[in-house]
Amino acid sequence: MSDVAAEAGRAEHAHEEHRDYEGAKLGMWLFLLSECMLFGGLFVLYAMYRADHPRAFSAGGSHMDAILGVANTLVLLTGSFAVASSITALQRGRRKLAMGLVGTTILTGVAFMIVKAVEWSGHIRQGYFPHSHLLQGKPGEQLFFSLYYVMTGLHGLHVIAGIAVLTAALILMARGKVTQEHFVFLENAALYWHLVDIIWIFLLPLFYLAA
Amino acid sequence: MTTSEAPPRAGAASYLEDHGRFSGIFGWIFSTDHKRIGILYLVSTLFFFFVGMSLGFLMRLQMLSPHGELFKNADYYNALFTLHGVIMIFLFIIPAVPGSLGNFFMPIMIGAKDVAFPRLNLLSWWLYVTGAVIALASLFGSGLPDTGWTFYAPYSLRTHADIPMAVFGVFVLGFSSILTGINFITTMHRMRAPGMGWFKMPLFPWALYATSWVQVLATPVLGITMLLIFVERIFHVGIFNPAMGGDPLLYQHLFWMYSHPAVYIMILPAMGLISEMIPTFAHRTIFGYGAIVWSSMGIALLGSLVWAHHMFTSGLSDAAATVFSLLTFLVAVPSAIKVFNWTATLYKGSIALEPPMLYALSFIFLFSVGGLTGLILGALALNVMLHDTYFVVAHFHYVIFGGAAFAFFGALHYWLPKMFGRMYNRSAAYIGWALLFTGFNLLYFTMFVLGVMGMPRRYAFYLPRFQTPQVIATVGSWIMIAGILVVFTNLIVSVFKGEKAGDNPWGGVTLEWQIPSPPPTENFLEPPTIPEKAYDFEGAFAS
Amino acid sequence: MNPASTSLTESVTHVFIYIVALSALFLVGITATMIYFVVRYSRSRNPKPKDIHGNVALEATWTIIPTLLFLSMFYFGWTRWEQMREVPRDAMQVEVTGRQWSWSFKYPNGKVSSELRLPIDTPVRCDLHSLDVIHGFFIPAFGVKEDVVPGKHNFAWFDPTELGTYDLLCSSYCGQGHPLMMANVVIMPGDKFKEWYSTQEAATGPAHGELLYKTKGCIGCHSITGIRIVGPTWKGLYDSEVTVTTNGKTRTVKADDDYLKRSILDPNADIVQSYPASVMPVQKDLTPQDVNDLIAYIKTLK
Amino acid sequence: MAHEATEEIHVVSYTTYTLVWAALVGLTLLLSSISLLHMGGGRWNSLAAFIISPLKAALVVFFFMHLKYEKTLFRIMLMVTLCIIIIFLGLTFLDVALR
Repeated sequence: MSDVAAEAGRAEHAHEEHRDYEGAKLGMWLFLLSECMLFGGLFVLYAMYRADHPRAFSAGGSHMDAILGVANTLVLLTGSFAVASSITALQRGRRKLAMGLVGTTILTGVAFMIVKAVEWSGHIRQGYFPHSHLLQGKPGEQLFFSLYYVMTGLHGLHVIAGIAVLTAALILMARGKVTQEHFVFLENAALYWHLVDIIWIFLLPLFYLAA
Repeated sequence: MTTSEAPPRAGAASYLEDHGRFSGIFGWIFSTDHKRIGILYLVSTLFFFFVGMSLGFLMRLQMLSPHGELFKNADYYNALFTLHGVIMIFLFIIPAVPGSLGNFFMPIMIGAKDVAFPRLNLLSWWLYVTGAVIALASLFGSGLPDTGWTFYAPYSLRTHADIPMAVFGVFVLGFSSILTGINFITTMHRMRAPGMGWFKMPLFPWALYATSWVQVLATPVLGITMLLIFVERIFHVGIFNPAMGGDPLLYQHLFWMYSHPAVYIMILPAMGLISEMIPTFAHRTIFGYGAIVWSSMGIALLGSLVWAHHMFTSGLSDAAATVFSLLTFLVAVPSAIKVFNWTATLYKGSIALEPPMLYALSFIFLFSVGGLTGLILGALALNVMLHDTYFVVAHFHYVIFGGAAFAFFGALHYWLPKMFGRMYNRSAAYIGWALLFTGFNLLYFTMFVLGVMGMPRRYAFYLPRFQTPQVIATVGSWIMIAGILVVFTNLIVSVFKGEKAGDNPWGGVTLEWQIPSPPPTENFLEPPTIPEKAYDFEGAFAS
Repeated sequence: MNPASTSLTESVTHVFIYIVALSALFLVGITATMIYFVVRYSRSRNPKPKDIHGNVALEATWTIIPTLLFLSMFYFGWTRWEQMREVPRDAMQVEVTGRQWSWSFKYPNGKVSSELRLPIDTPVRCDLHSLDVIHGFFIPAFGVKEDVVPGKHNFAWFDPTELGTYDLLCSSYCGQGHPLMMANVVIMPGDKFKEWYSTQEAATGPAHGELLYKTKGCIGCHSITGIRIVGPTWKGLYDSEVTVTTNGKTRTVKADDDYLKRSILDPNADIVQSYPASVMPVQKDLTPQDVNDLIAYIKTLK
Repeated sequence: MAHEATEEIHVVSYTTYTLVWAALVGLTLLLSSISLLHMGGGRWNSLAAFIISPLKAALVVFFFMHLKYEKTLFRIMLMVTLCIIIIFLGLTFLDVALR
C-alpha cells in the first residue's frame, strides 16, 4: 500500500512540474483583469465626484506638481520598455542583458517611489491631507485629495509588489530557474509591471493634469 | 476516513488513503490535491454553516416576544444579525459550492487530473481560513460588530465596533474567492480531456465557469469598497462621509456592484448541481442543454447590471431607478428558462425519487417562490412598500437557502457515495428532508406575510401586532433545525459507517461515475471515455 | 396593507394583485407539472426513458411569453411609481428630521412637533433630513418609504384619506435604538388640525423641555418610565446619587442642575457607571435656555 | 493535461519596443504640454486626456503586453472587462447626474 501511495506521490510531484505556459499566462491575465476592476471601482468614484465638483477638482489639481507627475510617467514607461525588452533578450539567449534590463526596471520602480515619497511629504508639509485645516469647508478639494492619496497610494503598493515580483524573477534568472526555454515567470512578472504602468497612465491626467 | 479494508485497486490508492508528502492532519491542510482541498472546504464551510445557524436560532428566539425574549439590549441582537449575515454569506454560501463540490468534481467532470494551479488552490483555502479568523477576531475588538453584513456608510464609520478588522477579513475572503475563480477558468480552458469539447461539458462545470467570471470581475469591487471603509476608519479620508462631502449612496453603489452579482455566485453553481441531479434521476438527457448553458452566461452578465435595485428608496435618480427596474425584470428571463428546462427534463424520463432528487425538485419549487417574489420586489411601486421589511428577508432566504443551500444539501446526498464510497441511510434522509422542507416554509413563508404587514427588518423589538406570525416563524425554525440535524447526523455517520456504495449507484453518465468510489489520487487510471454528447443516456444504455 | 389610507394605495394594491396573481399562476403551473411528471414518469410506471434534447419552438415560446409578462409587470410597477414621485403643487410641506433615535417634524409656520399631525385629504410633502446616519421614513399603513440620507434631500409625499393614528417606523438600520425609533402619524379632521396648528407651544419651562426631549433625540436613549434603553433613565434622576467616572476616577455625585448641565453639554465628562462613553452626541443646537428647560423637565419626572 | 507547451513563441524585436517607447514618451509630452500650456482652453485638456491616455494604454497592452500576438480569447476577455467598467460608470452616472 505504501508503495502505491509513494508512486502516486511521485506522480503528483511530476504533475506539479507539468508546464502549461498558455495556462499560466491566462491565469495572470485573469488576475490583471481583476486588478482592473479593483481600480475600476476607484475610477467610478473619481468620475462621480468630479462630475459633482468640477471646479474643486480643478482647484485641487492646481496644487499638484505636474512636472513631477510627468517625470514619473516617463520613468515608469522606460521601466516598462526595459522589462519588455528583457523578455526578447532572454528568448534570444542573452541572459546577462535580460538580467540587466530587469535590474533597470527595478531601479525605475525605486526611483518612482522616491519621487512619490517626495511628492507626498511635500503635500503633507503644505497642509494638504485628509482632515487638514486647509481643506476644512472645501468638500470638493477634500475629496480630490482623499482620492489622490487613496489612488496613488494603492498604485504605490502595486509598484512595491511589482518590484518584489521582478526581484524574484531576477533571482530565478540568476539561479537558472528562469531560462530561454522557461521564461513564463518573467513574462508574467512583466505583465504585472505593465499593468502598474497602465494605471499610472490614467492617474496622470486625473490628478496631475486636472488643473 | 476508514477505507483501509477496501480492496486495493490496481494503479493508485484512493485520495483518502494517499496523504501525499505529509501525514495526519498535515496530509490534508498541506495537500494540493483538488479532492482533498474540496473536503477541506466542505468541512470548514459546514462548520461555519452550523455557527451561522445557531446565531439564526438565537435571533428567532429573541423574536418570540415583542420586547425581546432573550435580550433587553438591542446590541446583542444587532451583533447576532450582523454575524449571521457575514458568516452565512462570506464564510458559507459563497465558498461552499465552488470550494467544496466545485473543487472536488469540476476537474473530474471535464476529465482533468487536477485544477490548473494546485498550489494556488491550496492558497485559496488558506486565505479563506485567514480571512475567517481575521473577520471573527473583530468580535474581540472595541465592541460587538453591529452594522449588518452590508457595512453601510456612514453608520459603519461611526459605530464603536472593530470595523477595520471585520472589513479587512472580508477583503481577504474576497481575495480567496478571486483566486478560486481564476483557477477554475484556467482549468476549464486548458485542462479539458481530449475530446471534451466546450459543448460536451456537463452543466455543473458550465455553471462554475459563469460563476468564476463573476468572482473574478465583481469581487475586486467589493475589495476596494472594503479597503475604502478600512482607510476611512483609520485616516478619516471622508470619501463616504457626508460630513466631509462624501456620498454615502456611492458606497451603496460600489457595495451592490459586488454584492448583487454575489447572489449569482451563490445561486449559479447551485443551478449547475440541479442540472446534474435531474438528468441522473430521470435517466434521460437534459432538455435544452444549450439554453441552460447560455442562460448561465446570461445570468452572469445581466446579473452584474442590476445592482441598484437594492437602492430604490435611497434617493436614487428616477431615471436610474427605471432602468434598474427594467434590467431586473430582464434578468428574471434566463432564470425562468432554466426552471422550464428542468421541468421539461422530467417529461418521459424514468424518475427515481431518491433523496437527492427530492432536494432538486424542492429546489425548483423554492427557487421559483424566491424568484417570483423577486419580481414583486423589482416592481418599483411595490418595492417602496416592501423594501427593508421581512419580505426582503424571506425572498432572500428562499433564493439562497431554499435555492443554493437545498441544492448543496441535495448534491451532498448525490455525491457522498462518490466522495467517500459509502451510502447514507435512505429513511433518515427522507425524514430529514421532510422536516427541513416543512420547517423552512413555515419559517420563511410567514416572513412574507410579516413583510406585507409592514414589519421592518433588523428590529430587536417589534410592535405587538406582529407577534403571532413571529411566533409561527420561530416554531418553523425549530422544525427546520431539527431537520438539518437529522440530515447531517445521517451524512456524517454514513461517511464513517455507511454501507459500501458502488462506483455508480445512480446510473449517472458524467465522467465522475466512470471512476472508482472514492476516486484515486490521479482521478483517471485510464483515459476517460468521453460520451458523444453531454448526458447521453441512450448511448450509455445502448452500450 | 390598508387600501383606503391614501389616494395612491388603491392603485398600488392593483399592481400588487396583478404581479402576485401572475406569479402564483407561474408557481402553481410549474409545481403541478413537476408533480404530474414525477408521478406519471416514475421508474415503476415508465422504466424506459426517452432522450429528448430540446424543442426550439417550445423553448422560444417559454422565452418570449414570460419576457412579455415580465415587461408588463415592470410597466405597471413603473407607472404607479411615477405617480408616487410626482408631488401635487398644493402639497403642504413638512420638514422631517431623523436622528439617532427620534423623529421631529417642522411645519411651515415654524411649529415643531414630535408627532406627524396632518389634516385629512390634504397632500403632504415630507422633506427628509438626517443629522447623523441613514434612517428610513416608513409608514406601513400608507405604503410610504424613503431613506433619510445625511447630506441628501430626499422626499416622500402622500395624501391621507382616512382618520386615525398610524405608526411611523425607521426602516433603515441605524444602530442600537433602531427598533424604538418610532413616531405617531395622526390624521385629523381639517378644522381640528387647524386649531392644533395655530396653537403655539410653550416657549420656555418644563413643557418646552418636554418638546425638546421628544424632538432633539433624547427620547431615543433616555426613558422617562424607569426602564433602561441606551442611556440612563430620567425618571427620578434629579437629586439622585449617581456613580460616575470622571477623568478615570470613580466618584459619587448628586444629580443637581450643574451635573445635568455638564452631562448635556459635555456628555463624556462624567461617564455613568455601567454605561459606555462617547455614545451621546454633543448637543450643538441647544441654547442655554433650552438646557434650562430640559433640566426643568427632568425635575418634573419624579 | 490536454495541451502541451508547444505554442509558437513570438519574439518581438527591440526595434518594435523602441518605437513603442518613443511613441509613449511623445504622447506623454504632447498630453502634458496641451494641459500645462492651456492650449485651446480646458475643453481640449479633457478631450486630449480622453483620447491620448487610452491610446497610450493600448500601445502598452498590444505591444509590451503582447496582446497583438496572443489568442483572440485574451482580447475578448479584455473587451468584456472594459465594457463592464464602462457600464458601471454609465449606470452609476445615470444616478449621480440626474438626481
